Amino acid sequence: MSIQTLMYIGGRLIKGAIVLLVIAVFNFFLIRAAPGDPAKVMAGEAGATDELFLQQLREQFGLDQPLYYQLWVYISNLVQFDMGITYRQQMPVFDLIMDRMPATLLLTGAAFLLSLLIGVLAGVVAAQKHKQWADSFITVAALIFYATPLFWLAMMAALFFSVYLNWLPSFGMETVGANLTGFDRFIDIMTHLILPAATLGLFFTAVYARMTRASMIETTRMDFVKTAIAKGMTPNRVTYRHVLRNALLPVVTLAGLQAGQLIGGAVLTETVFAWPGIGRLMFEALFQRDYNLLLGVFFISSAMVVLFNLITDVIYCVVDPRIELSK
Amino acid sequence: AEEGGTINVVVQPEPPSLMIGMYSNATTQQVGGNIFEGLMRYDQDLNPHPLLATSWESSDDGKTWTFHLKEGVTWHDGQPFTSADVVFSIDKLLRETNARLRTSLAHVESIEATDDYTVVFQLKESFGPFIRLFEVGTTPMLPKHIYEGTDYKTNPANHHPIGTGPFKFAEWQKGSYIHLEKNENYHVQGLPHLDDVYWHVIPDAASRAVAFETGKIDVLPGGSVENFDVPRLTELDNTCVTTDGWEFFSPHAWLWLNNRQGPTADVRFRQAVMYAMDREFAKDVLWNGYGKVANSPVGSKTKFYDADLPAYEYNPDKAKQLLKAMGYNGEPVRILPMPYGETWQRWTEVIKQNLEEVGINAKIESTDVAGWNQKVSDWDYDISFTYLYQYGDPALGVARNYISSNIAKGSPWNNAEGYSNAEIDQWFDAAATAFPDEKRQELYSKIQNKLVEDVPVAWLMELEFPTIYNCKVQNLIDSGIGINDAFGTAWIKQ
Amino acid sequence: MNVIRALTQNKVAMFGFAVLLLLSLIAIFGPMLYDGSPWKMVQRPFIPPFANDRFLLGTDTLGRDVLAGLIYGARISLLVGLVSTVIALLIGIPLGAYAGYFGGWVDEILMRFTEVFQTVPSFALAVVLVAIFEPSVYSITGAIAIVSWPPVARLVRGEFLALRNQEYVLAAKLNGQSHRNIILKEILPNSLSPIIVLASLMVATAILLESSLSFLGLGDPEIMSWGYMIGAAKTVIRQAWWLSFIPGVAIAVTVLALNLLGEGLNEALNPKLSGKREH
Amino acid sequence: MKPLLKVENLSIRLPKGADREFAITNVNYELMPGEILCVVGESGSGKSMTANAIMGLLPKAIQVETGAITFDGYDLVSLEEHRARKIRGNRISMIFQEPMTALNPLMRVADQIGEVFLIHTELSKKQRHERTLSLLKDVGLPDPEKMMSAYPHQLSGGQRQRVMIAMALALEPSILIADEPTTALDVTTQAQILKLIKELQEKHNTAVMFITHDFGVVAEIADRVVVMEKGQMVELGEREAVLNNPQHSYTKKLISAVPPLVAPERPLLAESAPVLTVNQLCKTYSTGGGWFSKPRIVKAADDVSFELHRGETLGLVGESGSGKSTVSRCVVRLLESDSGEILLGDDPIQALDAKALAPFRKRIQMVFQDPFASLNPRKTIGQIIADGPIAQGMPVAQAMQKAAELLALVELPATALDRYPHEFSGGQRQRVGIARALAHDPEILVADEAISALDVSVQAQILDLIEQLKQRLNLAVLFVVHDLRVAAQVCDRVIVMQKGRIVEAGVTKQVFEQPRHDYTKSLIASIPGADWRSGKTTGHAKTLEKAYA
Ligand SMILES: Nc1ncnc2c1ncn2[C@@H]1O[C@H](COP(=O)(O)OP(=O)(O)OP(=O)(O)O)[C@@H](O)[C@H]1O
Ligand SMILES: Nc1ncnc2c1ncn2[C@@H]1O[C@H](COP(=O)(O)OP(=O)(O)OP(=O)(O)O)[C@@H](O)[C@H]1O
Ligand SMILES: [Mg+2]
Ligand SMILES: [Mg+2]
Ligand code: NI
Repeated sequence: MSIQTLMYIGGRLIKGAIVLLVIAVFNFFLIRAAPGDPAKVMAGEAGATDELFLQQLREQFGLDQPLYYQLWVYISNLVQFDMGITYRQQMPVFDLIMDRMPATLLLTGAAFLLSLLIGVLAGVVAAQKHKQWADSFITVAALIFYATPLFWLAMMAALFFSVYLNWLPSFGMETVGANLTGFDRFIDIMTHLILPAATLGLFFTAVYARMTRASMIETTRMDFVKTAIAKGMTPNRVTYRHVLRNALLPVVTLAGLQAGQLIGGAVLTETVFAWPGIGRLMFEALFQRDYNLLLGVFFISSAMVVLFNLITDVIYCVVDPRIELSK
Repeated sequence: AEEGGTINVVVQPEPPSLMIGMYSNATTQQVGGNIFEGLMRYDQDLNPHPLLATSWESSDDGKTWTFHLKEGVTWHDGQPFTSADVVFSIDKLLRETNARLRTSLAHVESIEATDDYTVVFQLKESFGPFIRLFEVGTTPMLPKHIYEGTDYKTNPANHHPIGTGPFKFAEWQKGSYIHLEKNENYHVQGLPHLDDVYWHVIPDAASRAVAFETGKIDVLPGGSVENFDVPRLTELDNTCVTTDGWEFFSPHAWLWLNNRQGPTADVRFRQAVMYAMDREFAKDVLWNGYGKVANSPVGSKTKFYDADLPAYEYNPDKAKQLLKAMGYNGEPVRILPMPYGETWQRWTEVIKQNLEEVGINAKIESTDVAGWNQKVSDWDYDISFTYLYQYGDPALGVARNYISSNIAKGSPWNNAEGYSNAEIDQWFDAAATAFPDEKRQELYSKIQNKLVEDVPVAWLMELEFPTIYNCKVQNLIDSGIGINDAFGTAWIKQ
Repeated sequence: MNVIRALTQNKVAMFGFAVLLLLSLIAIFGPMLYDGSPWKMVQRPFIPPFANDRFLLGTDTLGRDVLAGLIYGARISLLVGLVSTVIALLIGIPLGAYAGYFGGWVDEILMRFTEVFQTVPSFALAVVLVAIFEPSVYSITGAIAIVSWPPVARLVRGEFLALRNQEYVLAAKLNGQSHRNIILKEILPNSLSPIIVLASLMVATAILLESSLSFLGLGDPEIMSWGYMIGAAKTVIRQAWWLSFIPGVAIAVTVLALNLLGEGLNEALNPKLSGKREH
Repeated sequence: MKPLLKVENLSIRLPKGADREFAITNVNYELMPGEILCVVGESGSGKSMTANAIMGLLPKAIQVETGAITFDGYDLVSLEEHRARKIRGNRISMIFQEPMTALNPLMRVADQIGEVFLIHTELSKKQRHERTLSLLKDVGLPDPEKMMSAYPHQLSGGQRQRVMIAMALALEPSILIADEPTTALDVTTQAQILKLIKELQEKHNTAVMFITHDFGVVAEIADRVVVMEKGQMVELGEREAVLNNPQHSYTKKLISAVPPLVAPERPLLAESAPVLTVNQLCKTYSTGGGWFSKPRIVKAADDVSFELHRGETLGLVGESGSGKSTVSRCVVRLLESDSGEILLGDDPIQALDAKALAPFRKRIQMVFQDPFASLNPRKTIGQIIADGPIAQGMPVAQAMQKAAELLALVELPATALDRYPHEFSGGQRQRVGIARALAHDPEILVADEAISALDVSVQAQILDLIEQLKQRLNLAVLFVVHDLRVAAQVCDRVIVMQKGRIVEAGVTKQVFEQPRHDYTKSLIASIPGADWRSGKTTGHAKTLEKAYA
């Protein structure tokens, strides 16, 4: 890696950090706008409470301080990579999020790779068989998946594959208490992964298929493809060596944007399939008014977006020599 | 009974902590109840039985209570359990952290350990419910040697709780499961039978049902699947269902009616609400026929319930008459649903429909748990759902919602409706300390009659949360607190 | 105009259009013909579809008419979809237009601002916004708009960047026309095609988003929507799968129709795709 | 001699909805070994179609209706695809017009050339590398070793076209088809490429089919010429015969539209105060600078000074990227200059803000290059013309009245007022552009490549119109152009620019006949077919010149 690339990445990271800081402040105020506070929620769950108890909790959480002071404390801790303590679990927010991160990464990663792979493949096939029945089939299927609500699909999938067919587990990440190790555990996790990853991935498969198809068709009209044909290449070779690589560029951009968003966007799937990821963590933190945790999840998932965007740009620069990492 | 085996139970929502003394969330109690123990257990008629206390006696005036502790009990870390732990737990730790107990402890003059295995409570006056204070949820025994002199809330042991119960804490995969394992040194010979208990976190109700069906889960504690799923699940092979184990709590559902302002301040309006509601329909459709329409502030399983109270039948015409008499002019009335799942949401819709049919202009205002807490405790509502536990005795679980000294902003669990009646205050006061029980009954009957007439809140139902479980699990529920008690005597038929 | 001709010749797009038209008619006039509230408990619960002549699609968990719910739901889905898209456009277009037209530091500031909204995971943000401002048709519409305007801003900015150096824009500058005029009369009309296409797809996404929020229990409790129907039926999916299936299909068909129309518009409005080369 | 390639009775049908039924009808010609056959004709006449048919590159929707293309005993029209593939790139190869897009942007130059060997030969990797390298040397690319690993975007247009040629000639094909390979290039680069093709063709005895619309190019390299018009082959003959003695009226019209390369005597203008004075104008672009990287800096205008008088046409010439557009845009204040002075009459305008500038806008107006991009497609012609005066405060009715008059002035029917730009041809649109510029009654007209997007015959009309208007309205015209033949005809004085600097300025005739600066000399020497229809040719050409003037 050249010094320039490193400098570029450094610059991007600094810019990203500024954006993240703005997001943190924005979220801080946003969340405080919500009615109720964590003390109330915890007291509420306890089923009985008095002012004294609430006061104790607020003091413990530092919520009795003025708002600007809380913000100051939060931000100054944040810049030292300290995201505070969760109110409920009394654990460092970062640890809790990192506890959940592998599950989320596994789910979203699997869904992402699966959808990218299948989507691009389907898109290529559709573009090659342009205006034939295979094309229509793929286009229609992609459209339907694109238009179907994710949570609904998830419910139907669970109903069908877990309940009627009893092929796949319908919740959780692994069979708890089975104490599996090594390969068995891997297989166990994989069978749990299939349904959520497939439903989460279907939508994106549709997106990538549509995009790849359109991009392929457009690239096929480009001059250099004519050059390639004029060299006497076989259509397959033209497609894979010349068209596909060029056609994938916009897909890469989109995929990069979505990879980041996926992390925080898997709430629905995680809810339906009881997947212990950070999407659900966020959802719970929200209703428990666990400010630090909620802010932490938002911060981490936003940071992921920044990171993935950067990675996309670097990848883009690798696959497209025209782009220089400078702008 | 057969030894060994694992039991898989659903826990929802995931508890914030297992430290039962500091967190009184339902699920903290469910899981923590296996790790910790109280001095006594209560059967389904709410009679006390020995556990960590082998025996107890009171003076004739009911003011001095002496407890004899079991000898040879050890904490999970091997330390012996003694009277010092009892005094520390109740007088120090719980007095500071447990709001509900703190109120009751106001009646207690002093707590003393006279020797290693004897504790004496000196009360200010006779306090009727005193003997029902010692189940694990209210008064768990906590290890003095670990907590004394520390900041209780941040003590590292909170993450690895140490009790005297039949099961020890093993592992907690946040977001997935909590694993408890057999306490080999349990102080009751031959117990527990089970090797492991797994509490599974499954946030979606439908997934919980599926998990039970697919055999991944053995026990669905009451309320952990949506009511609509209950009939279907109970019809499955090998599935048992029971409504036992809620006697101590006897959850009582009602509508807060804001007595301070708006139409709900008018007693005729409140009575109209009672007549307008088709509570039998709700019971049948939403609760599958489980439970009982409530006609009194006191639950029928709670002590001192009066069975001869007048009942409010479903009678829309009467409701309309009452509204007309008060001159209700269609002023909008906000309903705050309880954000605790589908059934409550549906129930809100049903009530709204009922109210609209008699001409009440009802609007649902949706909010989440925090918002609900906030609004109810700030008295910013017209009508709101709730349900509360009765803890076996009106003095513990009923009086708090009607006495005017409990009108205080900031809590949704006190007299949030703002009902204020000096007579009622006085009667409740007298009833708590009256001695013996006949005197108390007399006072509580008076109270019930008066409240039913005034309708400070609109009682809905005495709820029953059926526990659904795989029939191979034996002896699952053997006390008045049901699942909240340990699975110490439970076993699995192979 | 030949755009309309191109569109009418596109059978698939016309199909989408017809479906939408039908849905709109149902949304507008359905409630008038179908009197009474969809919340009314009219029969015993769980009547399956086609079992009762009066309640063609059966009844739900509380004995409410499913068909009535579907009809009223169409109204809210389309309304939320349309209104939130319009709001998103009202935020996104001026922002993108200013950024793209003026460039420089204006662009830098506006785009950093946009980036903030793009970086926060959008569904999560929508959930938080609705939860915080309490579910109502206003907060839901607003939240959807807030999470969906950044792509509009980016698109408009891109268009403006590309068009601001077009010779006809330069000519307008030489004419001494004001920035406002140039933005509104010269550039905006010419960047409208991709905006229209994007908007049609945004309506689709908004409908999905609304239903997702309702599904999570973040719907307006006063208003019957398809997402609410699925959310309310999810607990009885085993006893009465059709209760979630029917509104699910309704959403899918609506979103599909919007997509078909959007693609048709794209083909008709985008000269690159319609095969007409301008040179 | 036996012809290498025979095109017989070739007709190609176009899909429904196209401009006409057949792209080409009944085309017949032969290609001899070692000859250069030029195919000329205006845009859309079917030149590319013929070439594509030979290569088998016709789009799916377009079918050969009748006829045969015989090569080496095969009929290329009916040949199976897998056999045709063996011929393509091997025995017959092709170069395209657009060097910018004809190469795969993601592949290194060496790989793209090497691919030809990979497909058609059994050469090893090392051999392929060597052959590629020697090819790059053959086409005269500087530093061929380095070029091997370059990506297309790192090369200039001319270099890319050389790569294309190297690729096409890799397997020493019998036939090279070149579809307008130099149209997108600068004159100087074009001259080099033409020379290169000619050299290589002679060296390998390749037959070349060269498609162009530029008769200068024909004059430069052709052995024989085919002229096409609307899909018909209207003339076929030896170069000399076609150029100097065209038979068909269409050929005559085309040739007469080519401006001769002689600057006519022009009356010297009377001395007058300049309407526009530019002093030491500088403009530097810096692009691509990030937080840490150095920006690319281009001095697009470097110390540019000149004057413009009433009734005068001042030509601004130079190759692409020399800064012509930059200067003209600075002058009309579409671009902010970095330093220097711009005076309209006596008023300095380069420092005025938008408000103060408004009254001066009317005095200097511009005609743009692209007749398609310079008219807002969503406005009627009337609106387009009237918008300016309205913006300057003229009442709407009066402005529309004026627009109608202007339409008459540029010889468009009054009915055009309510129609939209897409309903007009390129030449008509350019007239609208001129009318718009005149709507303000300007003193100065800046025309940046105002004719280069048009066909030759239309070019002549527009030039004629500008000349007329200039005379009638006593305008000063700053005429930016890269076609020196045009400059020679219409300019009173010319300024030659190179890399942002003025290298030479003077009276047109003098600059063309006695260029002083080396750059000017090379520029003039690069004009294709310079000998044809210059002062040095036959009497016949002279008569044509008269016809043109
Ligand atoms: N893909 C196509 N579909 C329909 N018509 C086409 C297509 N390509 C070309 N044509 C038409 O075929 C005719 C001949 O086109 P061709 O490209 O051969 O012209 P040309 O002489 O090469 O013009 P130019 O100088 O602009 O390259 C034109 O009328 C053109 O509009
Ligand atoms: N907006 C811009 N940003 C950066 N560089 C530019 C910009 N516009 C022009 N340039 C550069 O400035 C130089 C002069 O460009 P200009 O357009 O003035 O040339 P030109 O003589 O008009 O060329 P052509 O004949 O191709 O129109 C070129 O090197 C060009 O790349
Ligand atoms: Mg051509
Ligand atoms: Mg230029
Ligand atoms: Ni036993």
